[in-house]
Amino acid sequence: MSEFEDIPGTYLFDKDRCHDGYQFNMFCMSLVKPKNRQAFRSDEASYMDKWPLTESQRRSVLERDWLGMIKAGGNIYYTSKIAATDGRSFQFVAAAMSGVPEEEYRSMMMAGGRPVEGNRSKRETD
Amino acid sequence: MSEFEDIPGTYLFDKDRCHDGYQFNMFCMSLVKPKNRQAFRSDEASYMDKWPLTESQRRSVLERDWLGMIKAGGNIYYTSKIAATDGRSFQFVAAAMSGVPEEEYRSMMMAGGRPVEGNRSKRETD
Amino acid sequence: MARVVAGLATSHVPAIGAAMDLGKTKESYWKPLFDGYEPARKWLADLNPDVIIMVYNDHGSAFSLEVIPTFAIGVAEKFLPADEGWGPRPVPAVHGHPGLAWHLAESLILNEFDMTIVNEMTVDHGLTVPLSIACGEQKNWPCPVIPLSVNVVQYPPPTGKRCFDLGRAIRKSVKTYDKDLKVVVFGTGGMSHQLHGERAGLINSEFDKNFLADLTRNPQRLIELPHIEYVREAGAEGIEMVMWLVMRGALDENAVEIYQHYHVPASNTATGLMILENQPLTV
Amino acid sequence: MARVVAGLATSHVPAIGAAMDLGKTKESYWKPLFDGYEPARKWLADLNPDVIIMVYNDHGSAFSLEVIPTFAIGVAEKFLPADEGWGPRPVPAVHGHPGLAWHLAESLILNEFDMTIVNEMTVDHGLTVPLSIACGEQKNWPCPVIPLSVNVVQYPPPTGKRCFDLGRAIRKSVKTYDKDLKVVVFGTGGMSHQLHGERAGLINSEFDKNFLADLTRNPQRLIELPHIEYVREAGAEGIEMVMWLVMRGALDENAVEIYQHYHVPASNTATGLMILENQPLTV
Ligand SMILES: [Fe+3]
Ligand SMILES: [Fe+3]
Repeated sequence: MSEFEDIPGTYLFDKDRCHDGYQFNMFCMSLVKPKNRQAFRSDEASYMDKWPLTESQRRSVLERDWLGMIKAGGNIYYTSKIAATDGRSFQFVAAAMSGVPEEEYRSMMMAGGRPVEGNRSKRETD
Repeated sequence: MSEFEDIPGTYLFDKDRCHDGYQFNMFCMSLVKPKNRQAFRSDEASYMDKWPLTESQRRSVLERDWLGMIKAGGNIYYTSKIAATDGRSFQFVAAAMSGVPEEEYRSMMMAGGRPVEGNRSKRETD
Repeated sequence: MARVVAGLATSHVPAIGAAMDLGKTKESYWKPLFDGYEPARKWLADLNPDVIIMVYNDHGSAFSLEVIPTFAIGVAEKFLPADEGWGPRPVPAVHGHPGLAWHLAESLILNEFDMTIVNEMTVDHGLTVPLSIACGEQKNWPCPVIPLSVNVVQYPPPTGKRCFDLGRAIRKSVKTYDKDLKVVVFGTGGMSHQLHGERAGLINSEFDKNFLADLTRNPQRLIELPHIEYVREAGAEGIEMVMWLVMRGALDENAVEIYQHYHVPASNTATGLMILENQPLTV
Repeated sequence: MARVVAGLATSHVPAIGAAMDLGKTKESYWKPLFDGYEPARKWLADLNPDVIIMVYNDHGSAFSLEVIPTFAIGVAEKFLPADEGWGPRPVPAVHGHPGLAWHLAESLILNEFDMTIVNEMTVDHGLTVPLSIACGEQKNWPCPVIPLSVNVVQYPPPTGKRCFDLGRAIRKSVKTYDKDLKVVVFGTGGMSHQLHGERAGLINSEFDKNFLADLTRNPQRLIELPHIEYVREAGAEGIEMVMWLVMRGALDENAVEIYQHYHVPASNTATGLMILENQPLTV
């Protein structure tokens, strides 16, 4: 798997992330039901108690640390259910993960997106 | 599929049976939960109302017509959940389907089972 | 006899569906993209297919991580749009084609594809956005749709070669269905994009344009592309493009390109659309 | 380096589990069957494997008709016995081996087997009865077990050839796992039986004995057996025997037969058990 780990800023959802993030992603998935979104909104911390989450998983959600969610085993298609519950777009989340204001991220996308040059290998970015 | 239909006394669980029997088998499957078995036992007809079953499916259950269940699209591994709810064994159901008393069926099995000779093709049994 | 007559590959970005659902398609951000869809919509309406086989991926909607099928085929009468957290898209229910779908399931399994058969599921933007792109706003979708979902969320997805071979097997299976049906195969997802991590927003137009260029006449190069190439060059979520190869495999070797459209960006994603048609049989 | 050292094929009749759970194994009906299991139990205890890969089928317990995977592999830490309508069997929870299971899932998919990956499921008599047969009554199962479920309930099951090839791919995949593990592959189900219809109770001992005779030295004949032959000759539910071919494929061509046992009846079914061992490498 090391060849994938050489890609900067990328967290391949592989067997280890699936294993570590299973319960976390199942919690995220639960938010596809309106009544669960409502329950989550009214008391996030106790709603999350229904799943055996790690401290870093809980913290990342409570703080809306979108990158932290990924690092804690979240998969973007599951954590996006939290964004949806917040009424946020994929673009909002992507900007947050890449660490720039949404307007700046949007301008980068309008200008053709993040270039692949310099972003292929950690050897380039180090 | 005609080659399978040539086998006597056999209802291959193929695409047509799955299509026609889907809701029926899903009803049967629900009986793997103790509280559903209890609800079914206390009022079979109204319990079954939760699924859009055909009349022949409903009737076969209410009458414990085990062969009728199969003909109506039931799969033996699903209809066996009804047998389990009744405290009946696979052997009880098999005897009923083959139309003989359980004791006679059991003796046939002890004597080596139903022979394949004469049971390979409808041409043999006609 | 049923036959695959054409293929359409397209991105399935959720924001494209949202732009239609919210009436934003004439806004300057969206207009160039949607203008490019007009010829495809006209083409599909003129072709008037009897069935669409939609090769797409589910994004944690019908399937969770509990059960992750590599290839799943929907054999139901009807599939409702999924609630992905924003509420279901306000688009029509999708009607399936149980007859052809079961025929495909059966013959694919007997031909050594280890399909998961699905009798009940919802369909998310991966399936409904391509329909919106190709059919426009509709009270009812113009024909039945067979959902064929490919896992590209959990690593590893099937290889490009396996996807192409699945397309080949679909082509063969359709031919043995005994009703006279015009079938169009959709391949969806991509093009280059990455939705997660510090590298989110990655776009590689050169990769995409080479992909579009080779899909029709040089698919062999794409069939051999390893997963790492997609992830590194086209972004982690760009791996979805393996699903375009199912569409390509379902068409004849000498299929011809009818239309192509490429636009950056839609939200985080480079979008592409391509139409291929089989050549009429020479008599 | 992990390696497949042996294989065990056995019927998985629910009544065999019930006979053990209800303490009936010394009764005259059951004694001849269970006497035949003693040598297998001793063999397995002596071999003391590190992991069992259990090729079995689910009978409408973990999977319903909603989602029907052809091949599903369980990657969880733990699998609880299913309630099949009679309440769960009073046997220990099954502990998985996520490390090897994920390695298998990954390499099988990359080798063009379209696996369904399962993170959470119960296991029914198809898995627990073979463990009871091979391990006897236990407070804890002697080693981790990887469930590998094959669809044989919904027609069509995978072909015998596909099952054998899956076994081959498992063998190869196990060899590339970087921990030193002794692996035993179980193939389960069969032998001849039919549970439904007026033909219920069908037994074909000649078919079964030929199957047992050819499994070790002439698997090619069995690989080529079409589904119709199983259904007609061995009963509709006798098709489960394709799972024995996964086990056979996972062993070397020159594997040797260590033990064989055949008994009629257990409830509606002809039961068989066979043990194969790979030859030690000659130095
Ligand atoms: Fe997608
Ligand atoms: Fe079985």
